[in-house]
Amino acid sequence: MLVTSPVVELRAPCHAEYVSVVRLAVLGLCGRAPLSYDEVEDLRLAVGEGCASSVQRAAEAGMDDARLTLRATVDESLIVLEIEDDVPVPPAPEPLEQAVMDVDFNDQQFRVSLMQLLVDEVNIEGLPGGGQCIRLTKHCVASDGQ
Amino acid sequence: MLVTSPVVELRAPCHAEYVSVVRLAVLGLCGRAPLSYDEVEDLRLAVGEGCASSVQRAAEAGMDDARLTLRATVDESLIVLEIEDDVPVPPAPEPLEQAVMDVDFNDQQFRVSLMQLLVDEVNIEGLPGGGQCIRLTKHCVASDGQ
Amino acid sequence: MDFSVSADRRENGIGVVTICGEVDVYTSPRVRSLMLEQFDAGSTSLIVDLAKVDYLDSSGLGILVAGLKRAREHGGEIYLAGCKPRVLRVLEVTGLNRVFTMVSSVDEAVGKAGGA
Amino acid sequence: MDFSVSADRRENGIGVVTICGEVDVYTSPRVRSLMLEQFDAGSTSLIVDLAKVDYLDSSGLGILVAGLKRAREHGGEIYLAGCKPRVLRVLEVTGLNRVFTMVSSVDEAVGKAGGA
Ligand SMILES: Nc1ncnc2c1ncn2[C@@H]1O[C@H](COP(=O)(O)OP(=O)(O)O)[C@@H](O)[C@H]1O
Ligand SMILES: Nc1ncnc2c1ncn2[C@@H]1O[C@H](COP(=O)(O)OP(=O)(O)O)[C@@H](O)[C@H]1O
Repeated sequence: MLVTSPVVELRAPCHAEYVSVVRLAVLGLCGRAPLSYDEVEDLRLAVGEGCASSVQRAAEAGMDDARLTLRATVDESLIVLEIEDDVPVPPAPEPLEQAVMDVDFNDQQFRVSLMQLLVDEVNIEGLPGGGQCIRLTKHCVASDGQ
Repeated sequence: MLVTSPVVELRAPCHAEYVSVVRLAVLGLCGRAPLSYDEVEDLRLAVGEGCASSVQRAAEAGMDDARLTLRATVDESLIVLEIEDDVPVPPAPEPLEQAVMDVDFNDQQFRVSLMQLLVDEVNIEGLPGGGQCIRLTKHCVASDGQ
Repeated sequence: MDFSVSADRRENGIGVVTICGEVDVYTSPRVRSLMLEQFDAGSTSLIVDLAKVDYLDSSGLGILVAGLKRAREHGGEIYLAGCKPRVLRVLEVTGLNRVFTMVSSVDEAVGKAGGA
Repeated sequence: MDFSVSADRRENGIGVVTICGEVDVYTSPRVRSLMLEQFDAGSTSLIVDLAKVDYLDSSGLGILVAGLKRAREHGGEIYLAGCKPRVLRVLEVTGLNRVFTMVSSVDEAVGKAGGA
């Protein structure tokens, strides 16, 4: 989908405490893009959800040494943010032990829905060597929603 | 000097506009270390100087595709921040065309002095493949200055 | 960058949990502990003071919703006080602003709660 | 994150350069341009309003010092107005707080400069 090479890459341990570092980097990266304050904050929230999703999968897999990578391509008209981890994706979605609530807010699907509400496109794919990549796309031209 | 492996790594184009992204990441990284507000800000400034030094060398070398890497190891007692670039280091310091001022504030040596005033240790070494690495070390224990 | 949560109880037994900073996957467990502590201490309703919260992610939402569920099971309520625009945004986008009782301040919530 | 510089001139011909945001290797060229514009427009002295600057690196220092040199060559002065603690810190650490004329506000500088 993209031909441009990623301009900024941030690698960190796939632990909850590093998610705020990733979010701050997004703030720095998008701060100069032609986006409103709210659009930048939406991106920051979407990236936070993507990272939280990786962190949760790493914790569930008991993977202490998992790594998280943010890859960002930011230009005048398009922002692509990829959140990648190396946590093996379980073969089938695990049954939720709790079906009491309408929505489980720690459910990965809920995070995905939230990301979809915040950016223009969300793509999730498994990586050949295990792990997962969430790609968030945001178009910068105002009122160009899709 | 260090045995721990770098925990966070940020790669960006070696251009002036990305220095603020690196500084924000440092804020995120050091925000939870046992440091005062002023100590964190000093580190942020020191890293900014290190990056500016790389950016200036890349600009002087006309290297548009140069890359900048921040590597950070942060623990309870020690913060090590490495700023690395791939800009070939000129064999000998180039003569400054302007010797009118006592200090040239764009002079790399001035940036180094400033970094030395802001952190506990500054090490600069040329890399085998060309490029340069500035290593900034800050001890977290209060009044343990050296 | 600094995050803190504190809790105290009002005369009528309602618990007040005050949060400062960003509520995310790292910090939300601390919010959860304090909410549970307040329930365990006998509060059926809680006021969560979000006036100093700029960021709330789905981890935080999950904990608030879990709290709401627990409160309502015991005839109580969760009041979200003083939400800033960004926090309101997350609540609106998820429709949760219609699920919680939104109030402008802790005092308004105390008034509404009466002898909760 | 937003950076801006603007300039205007007071009655007595002194130029005022107002900066908001972080002055670093990326933004400092814009400060330099506006300072030069003011000199070219005939100001011999400049007031640099730093009240909304949180960050100033050696690139910014270099431009201020270059401006000071140019101002003094023509019998003028550079006033640094309203420096916040972090900016003061950089000036102190480099000893430049003793080289510039430090004032608390633009108005104080205007008063000091008189008919500059
Ligand atoms: N993150 C969450 N998202 C949605 N529901 C949750 C979450 N955490 C807990 N719950 C649900 O909310 C209810 C209250 O949870 P909890 O506060 O742990 O109290 P308890 O374990 O005493 O019932 C439980 O039924 C639980 O299943
Ligand atoms: N970053 C800098 N650090 C130190 N001195 C500088 C810097 N930039 C310019 N100078 C010096 O300050 C003086 C004024 O520079 P400038 O404002 O470019 O005016 P001009 O070129 O008209 O003399 C010059 O002598 C120049 O060598």
